Formats: sequence, C-alpha cells, structure tokens
Amino acid sequence: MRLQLSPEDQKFREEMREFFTTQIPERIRSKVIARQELSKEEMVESQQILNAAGLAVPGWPLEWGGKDWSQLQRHIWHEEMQLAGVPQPLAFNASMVGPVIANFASQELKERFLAKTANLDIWWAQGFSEPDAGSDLASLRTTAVREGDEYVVNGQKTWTTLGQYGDWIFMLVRTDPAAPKKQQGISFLLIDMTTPGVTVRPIELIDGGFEVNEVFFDNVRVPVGNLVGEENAGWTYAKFLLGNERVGIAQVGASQRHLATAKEIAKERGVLDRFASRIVSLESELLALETTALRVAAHSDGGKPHPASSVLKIKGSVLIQAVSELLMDIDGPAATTSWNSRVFLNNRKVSIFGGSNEVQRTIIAGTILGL
Amino acid sequence: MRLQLSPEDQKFREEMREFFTTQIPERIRSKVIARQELSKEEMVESQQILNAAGLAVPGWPLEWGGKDWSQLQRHIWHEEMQLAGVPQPLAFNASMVGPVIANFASQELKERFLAKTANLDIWWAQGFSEPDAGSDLASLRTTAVREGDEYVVNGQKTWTTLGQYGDWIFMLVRTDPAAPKKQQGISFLLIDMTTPGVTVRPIELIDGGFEVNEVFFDNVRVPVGNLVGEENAGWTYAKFLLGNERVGIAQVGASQRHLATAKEIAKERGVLDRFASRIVSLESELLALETTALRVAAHSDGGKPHPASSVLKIKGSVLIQAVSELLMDIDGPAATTSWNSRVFLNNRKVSIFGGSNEVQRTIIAGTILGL
Amino acid sequence: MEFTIDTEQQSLVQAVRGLVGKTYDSSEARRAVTKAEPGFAAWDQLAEMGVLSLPFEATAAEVSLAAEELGRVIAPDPFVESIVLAGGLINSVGTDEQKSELVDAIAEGQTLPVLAWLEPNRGWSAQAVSVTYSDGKLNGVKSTVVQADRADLLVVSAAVDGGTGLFLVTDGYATETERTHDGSRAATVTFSDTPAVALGDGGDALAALKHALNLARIAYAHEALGAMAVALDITVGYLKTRKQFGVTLNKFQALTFRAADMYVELELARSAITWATIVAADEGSTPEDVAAAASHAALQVARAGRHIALDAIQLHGGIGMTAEYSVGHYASRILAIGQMIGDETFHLDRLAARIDDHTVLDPIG
Amino acid sequence: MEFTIDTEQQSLVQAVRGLVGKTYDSSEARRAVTKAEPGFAAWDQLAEMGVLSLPFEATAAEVSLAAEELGRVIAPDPFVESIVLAGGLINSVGTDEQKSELVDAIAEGQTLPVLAWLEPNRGWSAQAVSVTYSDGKLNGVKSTVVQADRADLLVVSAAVDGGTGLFLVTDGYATETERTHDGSRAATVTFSDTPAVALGDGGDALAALKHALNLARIAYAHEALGAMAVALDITVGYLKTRKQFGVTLNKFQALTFRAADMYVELELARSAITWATIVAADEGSTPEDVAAAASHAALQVARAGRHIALDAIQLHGGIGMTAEYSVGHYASRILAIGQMIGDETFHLDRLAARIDDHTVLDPIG
Repeated sequence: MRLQLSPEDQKFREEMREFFTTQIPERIRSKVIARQELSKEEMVESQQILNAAGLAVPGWPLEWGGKDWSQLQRHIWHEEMQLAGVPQPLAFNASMVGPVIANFASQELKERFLAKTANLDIWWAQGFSEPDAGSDLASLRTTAVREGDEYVVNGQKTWTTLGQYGDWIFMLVRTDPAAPKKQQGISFLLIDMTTPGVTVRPIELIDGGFEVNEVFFDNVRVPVGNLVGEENAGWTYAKFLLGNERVGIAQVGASQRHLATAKEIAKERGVLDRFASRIVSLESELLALETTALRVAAHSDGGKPHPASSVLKIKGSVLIQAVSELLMDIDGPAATTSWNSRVFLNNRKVSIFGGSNEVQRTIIAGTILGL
Repeated sequence: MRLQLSPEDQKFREEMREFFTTQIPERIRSKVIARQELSKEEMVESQQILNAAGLAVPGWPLEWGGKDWSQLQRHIWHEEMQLAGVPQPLAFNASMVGPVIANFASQELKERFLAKTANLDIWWAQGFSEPDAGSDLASLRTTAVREGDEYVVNGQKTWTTLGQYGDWIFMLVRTDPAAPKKQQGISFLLIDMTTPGVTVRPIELIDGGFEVNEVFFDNVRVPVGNLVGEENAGWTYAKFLLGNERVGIAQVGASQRHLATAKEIAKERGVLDRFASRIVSLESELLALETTALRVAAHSDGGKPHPASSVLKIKGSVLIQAVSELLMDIDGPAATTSWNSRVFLNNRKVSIFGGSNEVQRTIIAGTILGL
Repeated sequence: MEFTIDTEQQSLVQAVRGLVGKTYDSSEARRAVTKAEPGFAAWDQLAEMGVLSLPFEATAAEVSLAAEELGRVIAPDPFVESIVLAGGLINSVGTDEQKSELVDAIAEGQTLPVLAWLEPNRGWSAQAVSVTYSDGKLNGVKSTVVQADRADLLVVSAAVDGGTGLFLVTDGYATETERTHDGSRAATVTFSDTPAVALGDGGDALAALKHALNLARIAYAHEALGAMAVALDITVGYLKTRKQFGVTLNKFQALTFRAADMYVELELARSAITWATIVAADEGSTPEDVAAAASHAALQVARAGRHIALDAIQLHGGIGMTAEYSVGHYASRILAIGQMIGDETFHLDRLAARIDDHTVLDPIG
Repeated sequence: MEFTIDTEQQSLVQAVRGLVGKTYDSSEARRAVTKAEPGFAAWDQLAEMGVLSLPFEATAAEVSLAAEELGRVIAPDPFVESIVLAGGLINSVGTDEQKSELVDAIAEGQTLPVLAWLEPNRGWSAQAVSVTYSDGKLNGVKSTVVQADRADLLVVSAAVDGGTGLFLVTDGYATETERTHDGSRAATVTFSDTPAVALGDGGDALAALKHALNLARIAYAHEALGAMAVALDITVGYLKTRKQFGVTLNKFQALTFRAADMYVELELARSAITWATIVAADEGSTPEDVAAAASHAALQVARAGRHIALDAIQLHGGIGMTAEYSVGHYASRILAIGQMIGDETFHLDRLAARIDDHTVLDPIG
C-alpha cells in the first residue's frame, strides 16, 4: 500500500520513469548505480538529453525553460531521476547560478548565460567558501577592486566541487571592505575561468578522489558587466541561492537505490539474515524521510525555503552515510580494498559541505524552535 | 581469565565476600537484589553491622575508624559489597559530611559527631541544592545571619535525598551576601532537623516513589558552634565533599548484578536469544567501565579526585540506565505494570543528580582537554 | 495523497482539544484524575461529542486525529484500548445482532469493552495459547488487560480448534489489578470455567484480531506523537526561561542542539505515523499493507518516542524527575504506549519477514 | 594486576616512538611512503631495534605497547600482520627446524611472511574451505592478503582431511593486488597446484590459527587505540586554534561536548584493550579466555574506534576530508583495523555463544 497519487500525477510519474529509463543511456545510468564517478562528457551528455526534453531545469522561470509543476511533481521528477540512476543536472548550473541569474541579473546576462547554463554548454563552478571562512561564509576575504570598467579580483576560494571542469565560476567577492557589517559589501560576480590569473588546484580527498579544488585569483581582471544585480548586494543573492536547494536535498531516491543494492548483494552472498535488521531499519527511516520531503513539498509556497529543509539535510546526510556504511560492512574484511569503503569515507562530506549538520542544528534551534 | 590479584588482595577479597554474604542478613540483601526500597531501619541495621566490623567508613582518617587500605582494596570492598547486595553505607554520612568534619571541623565537633555518623546513629541529610540554583550550586540563596551566639537561617533546600529520615542536615548557607564572588560568603553549617522552623516536604518522583524532599527553613536558630571550619569558607569544603565521591561512583557492581539478573530472567522466560546481543554488549561495556575504575583507583594519590572521575560518572550512569532499560524491555508488555519500569524511570536521576552528565562533560572538556 | 487535513477534520481537532484541554487543564488535574478510580474523567463528554463513535462511523484519519489530541494532554481515557481496539473488533467480527446490540452502546459510552489478548510471557503474540475455550467456557490467564476492572465487557482471545477465536465475557472471572506506571490500571485476568459467548461465528479470528491490533497500533502511535510534540514544546519553553549560571539555558549550545535533534526526530516520526494512517484509511490497502504501516509507525514510537521522552527529562534536570511537573508523565505515557504496541525488535522482525516483498520501499503508489 | 608499565617497557615505548616518529614525522611523509612501493619504510629499523622479535622474545604487553606506538603515527609497516600473526603462527606451530630456519630471519627483517587466511565472501571465518591442500599442492583463492606482493613467504590455511591445516608457500601463485583505503596493499591470491610445505605436522591447526588471530586482534586493537588517541589530540588542538564566527571553535559548547564524549569512549577503550593484553600476557589464560578478551577489545575498535574516527573528521569540517591533512588518514586506518579484526556482529555473536559461561563477567580474578 502506498500513498495514492492522483491519476494525473500517476501519469506524470510514469512518463518520467519511462523517459529516464529509456532516453538516458544505460551505460551512464549503470555507472551511477555502481556509484562510479562519471566523466565530464557523460554528465554533459545526460544533462543535454534532459534539457532537450525540457527536463533539466524545471524550477526555473517558465520563459527560461522552467516548468509549471507542482512541488509534488518536482519531487516525483527528482525521485524518479535518482531511482533510475540518472545523474542530476549539475547543481551549480541548475539549482544555484541559474536561478540567481534568472531572478537578479540583467536581461543581457540572462540572454547571454541562461540557455547555455541549462544545456551545460557552460560548466559553472562555485566560488563561495574560503580557507579561513568555513561555515562562517560571510567572513570571506577575496576582494574585487573596481578599476574603470573592470574589477580586479584577488584572493582564494576552496572546496570548489568539480572546479577542475569549470568554464565559468560564480563568486562572492568583497567589494566594500569598509562596510559596517561583514554581510554587507559583498558582491556576486561571474568570472571566466580562462582569464589570466585564475589557477585551479585539485585537492585530494581522504578516499583518494579529486572532486574539490582550490581556486586562486591573482589580479584577475573581470568586466564590470559580469556583476549580477547590484554591487554590495551579493549576500542577498547568496542567501537566495543557498535556500533554493530544497527539492532533492535529502537525496532519498539515491539512498533508496543504494539500499536496494545492499539488499541484493547481501542476498547474493548469503548474508541477508545477518543484515536484515539493519536493512529494514534503514528502509523504515528512509520512508519517514521521503514522507517528510513530501510534506515539506506540499507545504512550500512561493519558492521560499521551508524551515524544515534543515531536517531533510540532517537526516538525509545521516542516512546517506548509514547506507554507505551498510554497503561497506557487507563487504566484511574485503572492505579494506572495496570501493564501498572509499564511498563511505567520501560520504563523510555530506554532513560537512553545503552547510554542515552543526549549522543546520543552529538553524533549527534558532529559526524553528526560537532558542 | 581475569586480572590477577596479588595473593594478599585475593585474600582480602575473599574475606570481604565472606563477610558480606554471611554477616549481613539475607532478608536485607535479597531486597537490594530485587531492587526494592529498604526501610530506614534496615539501612541502619546493615550499616551498624558493617561499622562494628570496621567496614563502614574505610576512607576516613584512621583515628576515626578509617582503614589503611590501598585504592584497589577500597575498590574491591565496594565491588564485593555491591555484588553481595549489601546496601552501601549511607553516602551522606560516610562519603560526605563525615570526611568534611574529619578534615575541617573543630575537635569538639569531631568528637561529638564522627562516631555516631559512622554508626548511623545520626542520619544526615544533605542541604546543598536550591530550587533556583540547580547545576549552578554556588548561586544558593539560603541565608544564615549571625545574632549573638546563633545563626538565624532562612531559605529553602531541595532534592534532599532521604531527607524524610534525617536527624541532622549539613547545609551550605550564605553568610556574606556582600562577598564579591558568589562562591565566597558561603558557610558550611550543621543543623538539628528537630529545631523549630525546619519543615520537610517529600517530593513525589515520576516513578511514584518518595526519596527526595524540599526542606524549608523559617527563622531557624542554630548555635554558632555548629559551624564547620571557618565562616565564609564553606565552598572549599563543598568542593572537597563533591570531589570525594570517587570510589564507587560508577556503581559497576550493582550494574553487573542487575545484568546477571536480566540474563537469568531472560533464560527463565525463554527469550535469552532475543536479548543475548544486548546482554553481552552491556557485559562488555561494564568490563570496560570496571577496568577504568581500577585504572583510576590505581593512579589516584593523596585522596585527590582523579579528573577521570567524570568519565566514570558519565558512563556509569549511562550503563545503570541501559541495564534498567534492558530489564524493563525483557518484561515486554507486562512492563506497563512491572517494577522494572518504575526503576527505569527512577534511574533517569542518575544522569541528573550529583552533577549532571552535562556538568561532567563541561569538566572533561575544560579540565582534561583544556577546551 | 494528502498530508493536510480538511475543514471538518480541523473542527474535530479543535473540539477534542477543547474538551480534553478543559478536563486535563494541568498536569495536577490529570494526576488527581488518575489517582481516583477508575482513573479517567473525559469519557462521557467524549461519548457526547461523538469521539467514541469515530472508529465505527469515520475513517482511520479521524480516529488518529482524535488520538493525537488525547495524546497532547496525555488523557488517561482508554480511547484506543476500548474503542478502537475492542470496539473495532466487535464491529468487524461480531454478528449483526451483536453489532446492533453493542456498537451503539459502546459509542454512547454505556458499555466499556476491553480486549484481553496478551498472555504472560508471550510477548506481543496474538495467538492465544494460555486461555482456551471449550463447551461455552474459558479457562486460563490473560495479562496486562487495561482497565479490566472498569470494563463491563471483555473481548477475550482464546485457543480453539483450528486457531484463535474471540469471545465475549461479562462475568465469572477474577482480576488482579495494578497501577501502570503511566497512571492507568491493568489487570491479570483469570478465567475458570468462565461462561463465554462467541464473538461472530466463534471460529478462527486470528487475522481479524491482528488487523485490529495493527489499526490500534497506528492510533496509539498518534497518541504518542501528540505526547512527543508537547514534551518537546515544554522542553523548549523550559530552555527559554530557566536560568543557570546567570543566563537562560538556551544560551547553552549543547542543549539547544539536543532540542534540535528532538525536533528532527519528531518531524520524521510525524511523517511516518501520518503516512501509516493514510494507509489505514485507504480502502485499497490489504491487511499486509496495514501491518507493515503499523510496524513503521511503531518503530517511530520505540525510537523517536523514547529519545524525545528521555531527553525531555534530561534537559529539564531535577524538575523533570518530579511527579508534580508534567514532563515525566509525558515520558511515562510515551514509554507505556511503546510497551503496548510492541518493541523495536518485535517490529523489525515483522518487517524483516517481508524484506523480499519489494526492491525499494516507496511510500508513494 | 597491573595497569602501569615498568621502566623497561617505558624505554621500549620511547624508543619505538622516537623511531617511527622520525620516519613518519608528518602526514605528508607517511603519504609519500604509502604512495611508493611497498608502502612502508620503517621495517629495517624496527628489525634493528628488536621490535620485530617482540612476539618471539617478550610478552603480549611489549607487543601491544609497540603496536600502540605504530598506531600513533599510523605507521603502514605490517607489524601485526606479518610479525605478530604470521610470525607468531610459525613460532607456535612450526617444527623445530622450521622455527630455527625462519624465526630469526623474520625477527631480523630478512624474511617477511604474511598469513593468507581470509577467503572470498566467508567473513572472518578461520576455517579454510576455498583453498584445499592435497599431495603437496594448494588450490583455491585467498582474499585480502595484506602485503602479499612484498612478502617472501606465505603462510596459507587450507582445508585438509579432518580440518584446517597450515602450509608454507614461497612461489607458484598469482596475486591481484589493490590499494587498501588506508594506504596499504592487499591481494587476492590464487593457488593452482602451488607447491606447499606443511607448517608443523600438517594436520588440523584450526585451534592454533584461531589463537594466533586472537592475539593479533589484541595487538591490532592497540594499534587502533594509538590512532584513536592521536585523532582526538589533533581534534582538540584544532578546536583550540581554528576560528569561526570570530572565536575559536572551543567556544562552541556543542563541539566541546562531543570532544568530551570522544574522550570518554577513548578512556573506556583504553581500559578494555589494555585488559585484553593483560589476559593475553598471562600464562594462566586459556585460549578461550584470550578469545573472549580479543572480542572485547575488537568491540571497542568497532564502536569507540568508529565513533572517534568519524567525529574527528566531522569536528574538523572540510579540512578533515582532505588527504593533505592527517585526521582522515587516522580515521581510515582505524576503520581498516576494524575490518581486519571482525565487526561488531561477529564479536557479539562470539561472546553470545559463551553467554552461559558466567553469571557476572568480572575482569578481576
């Protein structure tokens, strides 16, 4: 027995499932399901297929390729995508810079960037975090000093995920160091990563993989036309961007799929009994998480982030980690060499990056509970 | 296989075991083992048997009935006492006011009180906590104003465990409200609970039992001779007292005994398999706890509390609670009426009273880790 | 699919909240009620308001909404035990005559039935073993029969040839009653050649019994949910006002983070338990669907419920330990509900037995 | 009974600490070593210092103290795998000739033996099934053989008539080697009519194998303990110095409380693991005693180890995720040790099988 969808939503779901499982190449989806890393080319290929069908950026304004979907439909879209092993549209493009440009940038920038952003013709990197800032994002130090028609940018960003593939980077930079509050005096700037003075250094993570980078800016000259919105109003756009990542924040579909894989493997190896209690326990927790995501979706309005997003982020990350721990543990002693241990180590990031679980608890205690 | 005791300590242990299991009446010990409440008379009877044999207050100075035992021997004494179901000597007498009087009071007070305190001829109550103080003990408000040869005491104490049986109460009172720091201006005073103006009101706890009390003081006149040590130096004595409760703080022996009971019951009811994993898991944790208590005992010197006492307090209380939760869960649906549920609820206190686990974490973070 | 409630349901919630909020307007009022016999006080008004007829006339959604309101004030009235469970069974298994004789009387509060199904040392097994039926008579022992003394009708599960049958008993049994730790009463009931009448056809009714238990588990879970929500509210309020070391407790990050974790657990529990009610209310659900949903809801009570109950006490410190303050009673009630509906192991085992039924467990159909 | 170490042991600790502290004086130095083949660099000096002879000439106490020091710098040298485990087995099971031929060579670092005992998909079972021995030849597959490529002597467990025998192999097998996540290497080793010589009498040696594995588990636990202690130290240091929101992280109570919890777990783990060594070092201990002690120690690695490892990363935030910083490598090593010595379920099951051996489990005799 399941929550009943309306016939309309049921049809929508079937269409999504049909599309994802037939139009996105199986060779790409099977890599996702095996939790392997995709190449840049594979990610671009997949997103372009989605975009051609109008399924890459449903959350954008209609005129820029968005869809007039209900929150529930967006949930279904995301869930089915994950269950089918379809790589999600690149978040930096689809969920971050795209909506910011669409909402706050000049018409010129919209026309210049939005279509290419949706189609992943431009690969965007994110330039928010800095080495000395961490969770305290607003204390960033990278400066942009105006000289005539250009900003001269100096400083360093870090934790730039997949920055090694980046064509452009969207940045928070300090344009008014004298502003009375650190949140003021920050601007939102778009930088071509091929500009002289931009250097990308990949950071090896504890699983041996390379997915985050440091990006250095040494007297990088950026046309003032690349400024999004108003100078010194960047913090507003950043908050909009950070709050925008609501649908899919809990990554339920992916966890469900990995858990199904765990069940399958445990069965194949004859150890299902040994892990059955953990498996059903996680299934039950994922059920609670998905129904929570549905509740949040049902009660969201006007694109404003529901405060319970923090609940989804915390529990979503805990369950991603728990499922990857299960997969690792099923490997027994072979886990020392297995890919599953590397994924487990890599997944420590999900409770750190994108607003650590400590930051989320602060939000819940403050915003929701009023403590 | 077990840690080898020296032949001497082995002999000591056998003597203790022999004494506790033969000299303390079985009717008393079986009530302890069944986790029932003892009457005042039973507690007095048991302590007087111990005291007659010199086993009630081994930690006191030799001249007042103490023993020249090693820390390990004190550990063994305590452990064997708990395993045999012997009620511990009343902590307010044996571990709290007794050592304070022995260390800080006048010779006259020593002679007047110590022997009767060891023999439980006087039942002491503790007057430290106040309704508005809680973990912040030093912000107490009960005042003692000197008038001639008397102090006039006004105020309220709370959480006075077994205060309903109290003959005397040892108190922290504020004698100098003008002192620059709240820890200063506090004195340590002994009050006869039959003095006019002393009222005891038992507080019902969530398990339905009555073991703590409020004690009200309304113009209670106390001879100045009942002051321990110096006026306004009471905080020093209180810290000595609070740090004095090292041996036995983890209550390992009692938890081990309750866990053995749980195993026995589970076996009788044919549900050992269902609970085996929890039982051996707790056995393993108790083993770690007891060996930690032994390490702390082995490394203590000069009676100063080892900072790791907080480790014993935290983990000891967690395991007391976990064992009582197990006993409750073994009862299944019958737990709704079973004594085990009441003990479980009552045991919530062990992580709250006597320095809550939050206070203990603060001590570890500050004193041990330097955070 | 629907997580929102309609206007009519909203009115029901307000009405029940108003009623029980008046009867149990403080922790002290509830204590006074549970001290006296029979230990509950809102029954007649609940009957008058029509709450006692919900299981017979409305859907699982209305039953759950009412149960949640009772949970918010930890009303000691045996709504789930007597109405949802015993009444529900009579309504589903009884003959037409039995139904017409009993259901209205139950809904009107004239007859208070309870179900005697648990047996000593048999966990939460629904199969009757200790109590047997033959030749119109029952023999054996039932345990933890909530409000057996107050009840004027027992529904008793008993071993019959070919399974577990259900029987009605009004007299001729002995009770040994104890207080439950949450303020109710429960009895061990001994039958010795006790005259009994078959409920329905008197044959094997194990499936119906299990289904009724699962529906009751879901209603119980809502009762626990209401109590969990209020326990958190009380705790948050306390953290905002109680001062220690010169500041209110909400200045201590370690405490506010624990409150945040309680909120996370509460919201996830609310989702899963509400989902279980949606399953129960859906006519397309099979008994297996309802059984699984009940287990998911029960797991939330076992885990989130215990977590919230115990941390609510801990975050209060000493005051949380006292019977004069409310939070300990909330903890006790949440704990007791978990003990009535089955523990973590029981429900994980039930779910594990069906682990192969699906690849991915998806709450949307 | 003794929890303190004597002067001679103290000297050993200082010497080993000095040696490995020089070879692995930074996380980067260790990384450079594990990147190159064979992935470890202190071996010759450990041999020179006599550390590699400890299992043959000293007690379990000295072995554990050395292992703990290796753990403190997460030295990748296969001391436990090769010396304690494979060397220990040769020393306990080998014929006099084998011992005189091999033990000194192993202790001097001239021969590096490893034990091939794990088999694909058979968990931590010590009973050989996949690899069989007959007529002087081995056939079958072993998995997760640490440093198989570097080893010049394999000790292989194999199914024989009547049980599990042990055999020495120097050549004639194929390895498929992978990096382990903690910087070591492990191979799948395939035997195809590989010539093998019996270690000892060639009969069933399952009991000796299990005992050697348990002794190795205890030494491994000390290695993990050393790593846990340093992971906490690093974390505490980070909390004191790293600034966020204008203050150092140790101003955030929620973080300092988690560090306090890590300390609690560390100290309890230290007690249980040290106790296990005392059991192992005691001549009066039976193999069953050592097996139970090993399980108690392993449980600490599985629980306290994982807890400390993962919270050390979390409390660091992003920097904790990077290979250039040390704490992630500590976490990885603690995790890997847990994977080699058996997980929580494995050891709980072992202990549960002996649940009836005692009423109260008392660490003092």
